[in-house]
Amino acid sequence: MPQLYLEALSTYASDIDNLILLIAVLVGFWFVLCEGIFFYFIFRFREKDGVRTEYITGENERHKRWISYPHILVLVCDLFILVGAIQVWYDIKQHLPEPHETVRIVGQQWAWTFVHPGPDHVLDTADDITTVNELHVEVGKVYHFKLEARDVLHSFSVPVFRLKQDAIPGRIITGWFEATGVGEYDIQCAEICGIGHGLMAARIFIESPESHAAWIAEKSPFQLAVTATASTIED
Amino acid sequence: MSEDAAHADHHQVNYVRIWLILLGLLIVSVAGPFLEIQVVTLVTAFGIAIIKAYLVAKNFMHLNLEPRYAVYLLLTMLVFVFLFFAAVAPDVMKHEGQNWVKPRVEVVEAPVHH
Amino acid sequence: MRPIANTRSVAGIPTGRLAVWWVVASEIVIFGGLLASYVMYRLGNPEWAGYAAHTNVWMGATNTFVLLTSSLAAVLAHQAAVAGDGKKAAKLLYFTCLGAVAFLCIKGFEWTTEIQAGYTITSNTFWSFYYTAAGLHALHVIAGGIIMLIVAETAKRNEELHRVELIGIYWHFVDIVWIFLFPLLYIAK
Amino acid sequence: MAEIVKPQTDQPESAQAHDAHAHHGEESFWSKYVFPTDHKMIAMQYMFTGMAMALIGGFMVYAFRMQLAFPGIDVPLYGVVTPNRYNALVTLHGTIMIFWVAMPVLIAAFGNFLIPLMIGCDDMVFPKVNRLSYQIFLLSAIVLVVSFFVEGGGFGGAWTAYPPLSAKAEYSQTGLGSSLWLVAVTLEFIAFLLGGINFVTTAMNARAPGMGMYDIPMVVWMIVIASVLFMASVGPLIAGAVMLFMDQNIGTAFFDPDKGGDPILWQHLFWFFGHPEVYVVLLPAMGISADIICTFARKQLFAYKTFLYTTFGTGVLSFTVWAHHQFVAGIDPRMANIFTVTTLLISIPIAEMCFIYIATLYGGSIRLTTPMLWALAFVAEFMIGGVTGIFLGASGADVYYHDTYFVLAHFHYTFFPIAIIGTFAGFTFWFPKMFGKMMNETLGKIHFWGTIIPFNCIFIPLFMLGSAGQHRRVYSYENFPDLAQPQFQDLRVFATISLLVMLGFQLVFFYNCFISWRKKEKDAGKNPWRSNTLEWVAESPPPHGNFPELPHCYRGPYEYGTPGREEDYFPQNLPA
Repeated sequence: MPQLYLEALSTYASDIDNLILLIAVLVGFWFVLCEGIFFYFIFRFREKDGVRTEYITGENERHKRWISYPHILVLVCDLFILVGAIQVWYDIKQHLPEPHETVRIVGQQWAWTFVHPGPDHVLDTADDITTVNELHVEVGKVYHFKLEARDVLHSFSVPVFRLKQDAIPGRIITGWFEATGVGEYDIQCAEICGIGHGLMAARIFIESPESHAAWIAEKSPFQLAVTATASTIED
Repeated sequence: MSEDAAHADHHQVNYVRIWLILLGLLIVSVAGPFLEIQVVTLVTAFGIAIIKAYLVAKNFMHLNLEPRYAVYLLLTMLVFVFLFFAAVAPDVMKHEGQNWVKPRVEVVEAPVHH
Repeated sequence: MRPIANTRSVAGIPTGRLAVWWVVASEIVIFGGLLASYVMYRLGNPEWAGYAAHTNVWMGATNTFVLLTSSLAAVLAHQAAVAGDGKKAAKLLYFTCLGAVAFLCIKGFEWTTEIQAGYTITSNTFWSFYYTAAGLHALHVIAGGIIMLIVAETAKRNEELHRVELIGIYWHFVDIVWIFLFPLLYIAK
Repeated sequence: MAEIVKPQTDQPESAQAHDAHAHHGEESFWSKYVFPTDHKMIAMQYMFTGMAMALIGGFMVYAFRMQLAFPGIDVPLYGVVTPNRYNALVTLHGTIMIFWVAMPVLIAAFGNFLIPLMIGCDDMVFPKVNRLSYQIFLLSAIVLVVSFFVEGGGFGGAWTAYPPLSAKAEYSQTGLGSSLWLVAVTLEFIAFLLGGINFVTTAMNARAPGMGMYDIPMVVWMIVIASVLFMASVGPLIAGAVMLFMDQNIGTAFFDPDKGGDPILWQHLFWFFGHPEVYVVLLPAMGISADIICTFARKQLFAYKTFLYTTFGTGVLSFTVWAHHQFVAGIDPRMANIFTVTTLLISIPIAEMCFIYIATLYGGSIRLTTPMLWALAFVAEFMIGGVTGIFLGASGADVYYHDTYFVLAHFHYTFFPIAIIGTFAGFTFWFPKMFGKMMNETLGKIHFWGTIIPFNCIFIPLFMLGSAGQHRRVYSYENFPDLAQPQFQDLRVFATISLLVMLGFQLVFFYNCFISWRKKEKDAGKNPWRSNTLEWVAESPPPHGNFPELPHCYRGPYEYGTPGREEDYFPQNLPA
């Protein structure tokens, strides 16, 4: 269970953790049951002198029931998992909520480039803030990201968000996240991208509105920073 | 043993006639595009290709004399190919889909000689 | 010396022919995968129709004719083999090989003209597919031709006549592949 | 346990002593051992080539697990594992273990050895094609090993070889390495196409008189179905390999996005084969354990026909699930839903197979010989692999687990039982038939426990690391502060130590093979396990030509404890 090892800091992180828990419970039940019966049989039916084996072909219905009923139950469990899985998938990958801001993320051998919209909160304007291996986001805001790759496949993975999306050269893939807690965490490249794959580490800085505004102010090339700060605080 | 069945039938089939039919179809498929109608071209091109393939498979490969399962075997393989196409086309054939786009890239144009 | 296993025919198809059907089956997916990829790109990039316009339909048509004719020879050879006339079967197989050679010559000429005109395998992905698909098919033609010569040699001595049908089936398959390559690469514009 | 290994020679066949077929004359050393057409000798060639490759693959594991546990150390016998060496090691480890160990041993070796014996004929239908397929396979193995030492080092783009990384030398820095890797894999496919056609044709056409569809031993069925799956799925990848090879060496742009190609196409071509491939290697192992469990539980296989149809179902379904390897790889998210459905569906037939194994044990009289232990361990461990697969097949959860060590641990919990446990099960079970001598039970059991326990100790920590978000194919986690924390490093060290223990215990196996093989007297007899299938009718080891006279088949393969017989087994070749 991921939450045992690291925090869940995005709005959908807990959904994924719950889905994983659901699956764990359902398959865990079947797993324990099967292994239990399996080992019990091995013990119960061990070789004993003079005891002859029962002649069971399992071809008649009375016997087949013992495997056909369970596997209908397995099907039922699958349906639960299926509904949960598709729900979570839909929320993360298919349905994108309205964004406050959009960032561009570019993977290349072997570094991440992040383009922040800057003070005016609009991407591709003069005041964009470009950083390497540092993504600064504000807690509690919906971000869209436009994911690109320069050379080979990369994969933008933020474990605390439970988010992963491959970056494909020649494609622009859009996704979203909304952080729910502040802190500094790993960003990984989760798709092998050559010799430097193991060096392609970035950090995500999830900041409170104030410190985020401060960061923008410090980074932004213009003096608009002040007004920008104001606007960020009120929305 | 289907060999004997084969012996019996081979003499009935007139291979030369089938060959002539195939040539006729070939001419049609070449002539098709000259009508300059997209639909007609496609029909004459691929419809006729399918007919030709059918004739060759049936009469030259003698699939008609084989046990059914030989035909089903080959058809299954075709089904897998179509399955592959159906599942891959949404990614490879399309230029945009849900939450992703393939910006058109300038393809190196082959030099044109007239 | 042939194992006894080879002489059994539980499945109702003589072993050799059954194996050839499996060969054809696995070839279907090989060409199927390549052509499926081609069709995807082709439908995704309408401008490819323009590139296809530079292919030479007449050469393609001639090659189709050549292959159809060689297929006829192959099946007539099978007929002769069934009738037990190894000599005639061998002659017809040689004629089929002649078809193979003709096919390759025409293709060679066609490719040289196209390459001289500047349409090389790296010009763009259409031409890449054009040369790859046709080249893969040409390899099958070459292989088929060689095997056919070997079969003809034995058939001449009235030995292993059943092989005449086996190589025939393979040859018809190569023919069918071309029957689809022809519209895919030449006609559809 | 002693009485189990005691040879049972009370076979009606042993009455009529026969020597090898007259028409299989004596042969020279070269034609017997180097260029054989005898299916048993070719099986041995595959078996030992496969084991040699397994040693190479195992050594690679040793090298990069040491690096992961103790980053930057000078690994004894190998040296420092640099990033590009690390990539090459993991890539070739994966490739070797799947294509040059699991395939040749499970399908080619056991297929070659068992199919003709079990269906009661004297050889494969095409002995020369059979020999050719091994020679191509050997060539491919050599090319692969060479590719590791060429200029620039071995290919480091993972066994999936996703372009553009695999397509362009300036990205991978291993131009020659990747091309040779691709050539080796393609050659190997061609070898197995030839082999597969041979297996399928033999099993379809050359069965003993009287052997109907439902009298075929499950392992033969499984190898045949696996070969069919292979033939039907590998085509697109062969086409893809040709395209990728030209991208690498001629400069075409099939997968190059800069010139209008699409890297995703390769992923589909690869996984359309790659997923059925899992079942290609799984099924033979399932068949092997089914046969062994029936023999040592003295039971009929529960619901033979259901088991068979379930396998067909699995085979067909396995063609419809491949994109679950690509959920977050940039495919259209709508497609992911379809593939989630099919993927979860496939859990049904697999679950049913496990139920059948369990039901087979019911009411049996189970003897825990070494082969039986391996076979049971296969089922027990494979269940872990099966259930953890659900997490990855469910698209929502896969968003997190994709490309983490959870995936790695999951498929090692499937492939290890398949390739290693299944192989040991089959090898220890048929060793008497292969060499006419029994293996040492005690050493066998030591080796068993010495392999199974460390195996779990290796991969359960990796499940934890995967849940902690540790992603794959990284030579050192020092650059990722969250993953470099000591508690995680301890898990890595623990896994590596367990691995060393497991590798150490393999020596017991080779020692056991050696002394058993060196034994003076052939103590196995024809049918040491008192089993039913036809291979136990032949001499041990069977002569060229297998049977004194080819047997006739009268009944199903699992007639154990048949009422009204004082013997608790009823060989297939005995007239009623």
